[in-house]
Amino acid sequence: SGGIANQTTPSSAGTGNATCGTTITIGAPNPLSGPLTDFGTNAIQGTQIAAAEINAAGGIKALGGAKIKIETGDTGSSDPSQATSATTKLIEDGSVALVGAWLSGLTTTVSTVAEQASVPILSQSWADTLSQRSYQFYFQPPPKSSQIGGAATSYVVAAAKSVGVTFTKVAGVGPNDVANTAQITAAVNAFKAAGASADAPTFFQAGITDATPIITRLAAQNADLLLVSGTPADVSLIVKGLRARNITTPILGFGGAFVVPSFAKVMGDQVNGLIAVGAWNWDLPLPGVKAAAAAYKKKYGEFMPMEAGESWVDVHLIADAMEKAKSCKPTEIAAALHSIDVTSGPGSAMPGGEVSFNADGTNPHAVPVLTQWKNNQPATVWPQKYATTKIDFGK
Amino acid sequence: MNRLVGVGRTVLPGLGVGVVAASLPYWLITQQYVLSVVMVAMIYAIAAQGWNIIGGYGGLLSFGHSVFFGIGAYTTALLTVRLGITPWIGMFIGAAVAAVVGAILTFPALRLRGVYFTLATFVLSLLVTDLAVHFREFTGGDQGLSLPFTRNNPLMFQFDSSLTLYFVLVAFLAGATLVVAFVARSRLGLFLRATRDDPDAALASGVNVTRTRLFGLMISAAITSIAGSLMLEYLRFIDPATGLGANTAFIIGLVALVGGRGTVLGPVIGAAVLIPAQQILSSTFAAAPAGLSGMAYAAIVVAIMIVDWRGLHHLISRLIGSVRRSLRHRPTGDLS
Amino acid sequence: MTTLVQVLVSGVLVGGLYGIISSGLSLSFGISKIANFAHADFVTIGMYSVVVLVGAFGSLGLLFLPLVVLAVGGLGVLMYLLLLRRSHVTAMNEDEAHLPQIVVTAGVGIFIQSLLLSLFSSNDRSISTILDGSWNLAGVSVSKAQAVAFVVSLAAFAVIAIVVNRTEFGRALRSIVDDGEAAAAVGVNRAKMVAISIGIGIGLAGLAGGLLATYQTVNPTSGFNYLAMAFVVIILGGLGSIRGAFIAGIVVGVVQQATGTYVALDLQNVAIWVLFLVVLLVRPNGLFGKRVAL
Amino acid sequence: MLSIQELSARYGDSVVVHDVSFEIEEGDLFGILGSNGAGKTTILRAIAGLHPPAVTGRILFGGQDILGLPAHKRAGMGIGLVPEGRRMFASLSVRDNLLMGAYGRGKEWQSRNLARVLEVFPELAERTAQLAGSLSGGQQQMVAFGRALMCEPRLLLLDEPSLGLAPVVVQRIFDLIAELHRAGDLTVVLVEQNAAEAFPLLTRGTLIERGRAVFTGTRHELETSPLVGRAYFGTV
Amino acid sequence: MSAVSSPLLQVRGATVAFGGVLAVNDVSLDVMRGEILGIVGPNGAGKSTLFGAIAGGVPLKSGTIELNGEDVSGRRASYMSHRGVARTFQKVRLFASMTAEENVLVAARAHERSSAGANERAAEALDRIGFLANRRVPVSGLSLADRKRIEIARGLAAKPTLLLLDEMMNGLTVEETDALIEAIRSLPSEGLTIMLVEHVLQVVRSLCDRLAVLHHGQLLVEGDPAHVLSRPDVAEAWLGRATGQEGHE
Ligand SMILES: Nc1ncnc2c1ncn2[C@@H]1O[C@H](COP(=O)(O)OP(=O)(O)OP(=O)(O)O)[C@@H](O)[C@H]1O
Ligand SMILES: Nc1ncnc2c1ncn2[C@@H]1O[C@H](COP(=O)(O)OP(=O)(O)OP(=O)(O)O)[C@@H](O)[C@H]1O
Ligand SMILES: [Mg+2]
Ligand SMILES: [Mg+2]
Repeated sequence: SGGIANQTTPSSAGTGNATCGTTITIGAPNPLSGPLTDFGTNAIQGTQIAAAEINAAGGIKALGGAKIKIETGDTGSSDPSQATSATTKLIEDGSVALVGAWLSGLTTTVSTVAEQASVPILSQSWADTLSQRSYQFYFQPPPKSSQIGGAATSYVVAAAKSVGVTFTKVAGVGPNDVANTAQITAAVNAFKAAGASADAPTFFQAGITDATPIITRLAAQNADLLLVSGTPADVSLIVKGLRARNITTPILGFGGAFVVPSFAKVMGDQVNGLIAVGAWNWDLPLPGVKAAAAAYKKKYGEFMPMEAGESWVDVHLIADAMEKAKSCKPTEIAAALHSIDVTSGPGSAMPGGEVSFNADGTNPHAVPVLTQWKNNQPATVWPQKYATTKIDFGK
Repeated sequence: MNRLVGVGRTVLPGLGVGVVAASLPYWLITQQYVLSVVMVAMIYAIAAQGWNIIGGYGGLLSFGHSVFFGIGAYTTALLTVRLGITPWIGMFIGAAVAAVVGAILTFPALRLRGVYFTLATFVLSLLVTDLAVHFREFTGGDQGLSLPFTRNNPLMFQFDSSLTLYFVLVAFLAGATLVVAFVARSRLGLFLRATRDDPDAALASGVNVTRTRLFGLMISAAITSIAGSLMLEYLRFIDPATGLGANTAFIIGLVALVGGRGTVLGPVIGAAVLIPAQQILSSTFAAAPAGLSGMAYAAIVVAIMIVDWRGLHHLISRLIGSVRRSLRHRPTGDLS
Repeated sequence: MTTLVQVLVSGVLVGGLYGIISSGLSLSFGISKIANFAHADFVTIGMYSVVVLVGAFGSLGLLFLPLVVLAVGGLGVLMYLLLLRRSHVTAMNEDEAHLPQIVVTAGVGIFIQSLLLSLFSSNDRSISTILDGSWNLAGVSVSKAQAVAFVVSLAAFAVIAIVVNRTEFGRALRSIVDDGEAAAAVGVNRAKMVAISIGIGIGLAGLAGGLLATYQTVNPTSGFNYLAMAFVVIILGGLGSIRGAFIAGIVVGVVQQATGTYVALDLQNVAIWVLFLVVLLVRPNGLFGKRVAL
Repeated sequence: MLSIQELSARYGDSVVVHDVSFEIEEGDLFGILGSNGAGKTTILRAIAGLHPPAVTGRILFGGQDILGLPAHKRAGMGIGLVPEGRRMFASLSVRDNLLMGAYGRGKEWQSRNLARVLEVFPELAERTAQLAGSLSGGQQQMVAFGRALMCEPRLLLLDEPSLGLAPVVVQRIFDLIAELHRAGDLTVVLVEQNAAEAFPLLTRGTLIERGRAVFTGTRHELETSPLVGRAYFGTV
Repeated sequence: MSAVSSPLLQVRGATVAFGGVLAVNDVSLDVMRGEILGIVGPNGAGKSTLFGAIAGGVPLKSGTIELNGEDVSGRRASYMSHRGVARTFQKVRLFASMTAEENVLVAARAHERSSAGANERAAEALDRIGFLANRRVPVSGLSLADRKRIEIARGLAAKPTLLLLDEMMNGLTVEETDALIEAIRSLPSEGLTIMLVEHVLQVVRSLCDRLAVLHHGQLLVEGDPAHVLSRPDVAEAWLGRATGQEGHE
C-alpha cells in the first residue's frame, strides 16, 4: 500500500518476475489521435495480425505456449510528453517489449522511455538520428533514411534500364524536414552521379494550401523524372496540380505517404503509375507475407500497408527473441535481439530477407523496395528478385 | 507584525505547493505512469506561472509563450550537445536568453492592445517554429535535438529514478510559485495590474509602463524558459513542435486561464486538472474509436469555463466560501 | 513575364479564399469581439460536408453549397447560443467578455477536430468534380475550381460588404461593436444581431470550406493552416473591417505565391508572418484600419 | 403611464435599490433626486431594461408590466434613454450615431429627426462625419442627447443630460426639454444635479436616499421639503 | 513660495492638431505658483486637449511647454508625473480591478520607493478626500462622485506641484460640490498649483484666482474671474444667459 515512494523497486515495475504466465504483453505505443491516427492504427493492425498468427500457432513455445497480447498506447500525433506518459503506462502495465511509434519524433521519446526502463523497442521509423544515439534497447528493422534515398536512385536507374528507359534530367521536391531533405538530396545526387542532370532540389513547408508555386518550379525544370515526397495531402495537391497542367512526367515518391491505402483514395485513378520507395510491401515474396496480407485484407478490407507490415515483422522478431532467450524478461529479450540472425519465418520478412542487429540497433541486411501503383494497389517492381510486376514509365 | 503577515502571505503559496506536491508520491501517486503525468503537469504549471506574470497580472494575453519555452529547451540542449555544458547552468543561460527576447517583445507590447497582442504572439510562435524547421543544420530541424542518455548522472540532470526527477521538479515549481507570489505582492505586480487596467491612467500616475512591461515580460519569459529546459530534461529531447509550436503555446495559455489567471495558485490548479485530464483520457480511450478522448477533453475545458469563467481557482474559493458561510452562524441580513 | 502573371493570378485566386474566410472571421469577431479559435474548424466542416455531398451525388452535390453554408452557419449560431452567449451578454467587463471565449472556442475547435476524426478518420479525403482540371491561357494555368471558388467568394463578399456598410442592419451591427448596451437601449436586439453575425461569419467559413474541398484534400486538422492565415489577414485588414480583410486576403495570397516562386518554397509562410509582424509594428491598426481615439 | 412598484435592484449580491415605488402620469416631468450613489442611475437602468442590475418588482408602462422585456423591446415601445457616461458608438460617425437613435423606424422618420437634432445642436452639424469617439466630452453628450430624441420618445429617461456641457448649451437643452414637454405627449424622467436649471421644469419628483424613495411629491412639495433643500440647494 | 513672480508653467504658442483640426491653436499661458487657474470655454474648445499636452501624452504640433523653466514639450505622461504634474481625466479612469486603496497606492509607489512610505502617502491622500474608512472597497462598484474623489486622491498621492482637474464637479449635488470645493481650496496653501476645467459656474467663480477662456482652440481672454465672466463674448461663447453676476438661489 501507500505511494510510489514507499515501494521497494522503483522502476520497471511488473517485469521482474521469472514466470511469464499465460499471456505476454507487447506494448504498441502509436499515434491514435490527431493527424497521424491512421498510420498508428495501421501499425497496430499489423501487430494484431502477427499476434493472432503466433497465438494460432501455439504461442511462445519456449515459454509454455504463452499467448501474445497487444496493448495499445496513444502517443498522440505531436505531443512527446503524451508519448512519454503513454509508454510509461505500457511498460508499467507489463509490456515486455514495444513496437512503435511510426513518426520519428515520437519514436525518439518513446525509445528514451524504453531505454530508461530497459525495455526493447522495435521501431518502424527511418530517421538516421534514431540509431545515432547508441541506445541499448532500440532496434530498427527497416533501413535508414539516408540509405533509402541513395538506393532508390540505383533502383530506378536499373529498373528503367530493364525496360529501356534512361533519364537525362530529374527534378526533386519535398517537405523541408530532415528525413525528406536527406532522402531527396541523396537521390538527386545519385542521379547526377549516374549521369543525369538536375537542379538543386527545392523544399516546401508541409501543410501547403496551394501547390502552384511548386508546380511552376517543377514545370520550369523540364525534367523527365520527378522526385517527390511529403504527406498524402501535400503530395496529392502536387500530383493533381501537375496532371491538371498536363505534365505527365513519371513521379518517384519517397516516404510513407506514397504507399498508404488512403493515398489511393485521395488520388483516385491518378494514383496508378506513381512509383514509390518504401521499406516493405504486401506482395513481397518473403516468408509469411502472403498469408498475413490475406488475413489483413480479410479483416480490415484493405491491402496491408507498409507500417502494418513493418509492425507485423517487429512482433514476430520479438517472438523469435523470446523463443531464443526462453524468457520474457525485457533485458533478456533485448540481449537475444542483439544476438539473433533471423533468416526464416515472418521475422525475416523484411526486404533483404534476413534480420540481425548492429550495436546501434540497425539491421545491416535491410534494403528498400521500389513499388508502383497498379490497379490502386502498390506492386513491388524492384529489386528484381522481389518484383511482382514490371516497372512502367507510361511511354 | 504586518510585515510578517505580508511575508507569510508571499511565502506560503510556494511553500504549500512544495509540501503538497512533495508528499504526493507517499500516498496518492502509486504508479510510474501517474508520476510521469504529474511531472508533465508540473512542467506546464511552471510554464503557466511564467505566463501568469505577464498574461495574468500584466494583462497581455500571450499565445506565443511557447517561444520562451522553446528558447529554454533549445539553449539548454545546444549547450549540452555542442559544448557539454551542464543543464544546471544551461537552463539559466536559456532563461537569460529568453529574458532578452522577452525584453525585445516589450516593443510590440507597448503598441498592441488586447487581441492584437494575443494574435501577434501567436503568429510569432508560428514564425519561430517555421524558422527552427528551416535552419535545420543549427536546430536539428523538425527532428529536433536529443540529449545523450546516461544513467544516473545528476550533474547532467540525469537521475537514477524518475522519483528523484520528480522531487527536483517539485522544487522548481515551488520556486516558480514563490516568484509569482512575490511579484504579485510587489511594486512590479501592482504596476502590472495598473497597466493592465488602464495604461494611460498608469502613465499619468507616474508608472513607467515601458519598464513595467519590460520587467514583467523578462521575468515571465525566464520562468517559462526554465519550464522548457525542464521539459527537455524530462523528455531528453526537444523538437520545434514541442518546444516552440502553437500547440504548446495553447496549452500554456489554457492551463493558466482555466486555472485562474492573475492568481498565485491558478496555474498550478489548472495544470493539475488539464494535463492529467488530457493524458489520462487519451490513455483511457486509446482502444476506443479515435477522437473520443479529444471530445471528452474539450468538453471538460469548455465546461469549466462556462461554470466559472474566472477559472478553477475562483470556482474553488467560491465553493469554500459558501461552505464556510453555511457553517458559520451569521447575524441577520445585509447592512445597507 | 508569364511566371509573374501566373504568380499574380494564382495569388489572387488563393487570396480570394483567404479573404472570404477572414471576412467571415472579421465579421463575427468585429461584432461579437469573440476571437473565434474554432473558426477554421468550421471551414473543415464545410469541406467535409461537400466531400460527403459530392460522394453521394457527384458533381450535382455542389449545388447544395448554399445548404452547407446555412448548416455550418447554423452550427455557429448554436455554438454561440449554447456556449458563448451567457458570458458574452452578461459580461461585467471586457475581460469577462473575452477571456472565456478564447478558451471556449479553442475547446470547441478541439471538439470539432476530434469529432471529425471519429467520423471520418484521419485519412485525407478528396473529391473529383466537373471543376477538376485547369484552363491554360497563354501559358498561364488557371485552375477551374479555384477560379469558380474565387468568383463565388467575391460575390459573397460583395453581398456581405454591402449589407454591412450600406444598410441599417449593418449600421446596427457596427454599433454593437462599440457599445452593445447603448445599442440595446436604442432598440437593437443585441443577442439576435450577434447570433446572426456569427452565423454569417461562420457560414462564410463553411462556404470557403465547401469551395476549398473542390481542389484541396481534407483531413480533420485541415483548418489549422487557415486559422493562422485568417488571424493574420484580419489584422492586416484592420480588425472589424470586412473589406480590409478581403483585400488583405488577396495581398497575403499574392505575397505567398511570390515568395514561393521567387524566394524559397519553404519560406512562403515565414514571409507572411514577417509581413504581419512588420505591419503590426508600423501600423498597429492594420493596413486599412481606422484609428479611434478614446 | 409609468408605474414603479416595489422595485428592487442589485449588483451581484449588493442590493442598491430597495422597494421603490412611484407613479408618473402622462405629461409629467418627473425628477429623481438624490445624492451620489443613491441609486438614481440604477433606477433608470432598470426602467430601460439594462443589465446589470438584476431587478425585481413591477414596472408598468402604459399598463403593461415591462419588467421581463429586454431593453430593445422597451426602446421599441418608445422609451428613450440618455445614459450615464454618454455611451457613444465610438467608431461610427456622428451621423450614424444619431441615425441609430431611430433604429428601425424607416428612412423618412430618420431624416426628419436628424434634421431636427442638427438644428438643436449646430455644433454637431459641422461634424456629422467625425467619428463620435474623437469628439470632446461635451460634444459627445450632445450626441447622446440627440440620439435619444431621434426616436420621438413617449418616455424620455435623462441621466444627467447636462453633464459636461457648457452653460450655454445646458440652457439650450433645458429650453428644449421644456418645449418638447409643453408641445405634446412627452413624459420625462430626469436625473439632474444642476438644480438651478432643472428644478423649475419639474412637475413632480422623488427623492432617493440610499436606494429608498424617502419623499415623493409635486415640485412645490419638494421645494419646501427640508430633505431636498439641503441636498440640492445647500440650504438647511 | 519664495519665487513669487516666476511662473510654474509657461505655455508658449502651443498647437495640437488632430488630422486637419487644430484642437489647440497657438495658446500661450502662464500659470503662477500657488494659484488656481480655471480653464473654461465651450464644448470642444480644446480644454481637455490642452491638459493632455501639459500632462504629457498629447504631442504638440508646435510651441513649447516649460515647467519650472525646463522644456517639457512632448514628454511622456509618466515623466511629467515625476516632474510633479498630476491629473484627473474628464472621463474617470480608475484601475477597475483594484480597491480604492490600491488605486491610490499605484501612484504612491510610483513616487515613493519605500513601501511603508508609500502606504503612508496613500493613507494620507485617502484621508484628505475622506475615504480612508472605505479604502478596501473595490472601485468597480463606486458611484461616480466617489470615483472622482479616488481619482483626486490618486493624483494627490504623487505629491504634485501642479494638479490638473478636468471637470471634477459636474454630476455632484450642491452639497457635495461645496465639500469638494473646500477640499480643493485647502490644497494651494500647501504649495500646490491647480488648473481646473469646469462648466459649473459656481465652482469657477468661487474657486478660481484667475480664468482663461478657450474658444475654437484659441485663448479668448484671460484674467480676473469677475472681469472675464462679465465679458459679452465669453457670455456668448460659453456662459449664456447666466451672467457672472448672477448667483444661485
Ligand atoms: N456595476 C456596479 N456594480 C456594483 N455596484 C454598483 C454598480 N453600479 C453602481 N453600483 C452601486 O450602486 C449604488 C447606486 O449607484 P447609482 O449609479 O445608481 O447611483 P446614482 O444615484 O446614479 O449616483 P451618481 O449621482 O453618482 O450617478 C452605488 O452605491 C454604487 O456604488
Ligand atoms: N481624433 C480627433 N479627430 C478630430 N477631431 C478631434 C479628435 N480629437 C479631438 N478632436 C476635436 O478637438 C476638439 C477639442 O476637444 P477637447 O476634448 O479638447 O475639447 P474640450 O474643450 O475639452 O471640450 P469639452 O468641454 O466638451 O470636454 C474638439 O472639437 C474635438 O472634436
Ligand atoms: Mg448616476
Ligand atoms: Mg474636455
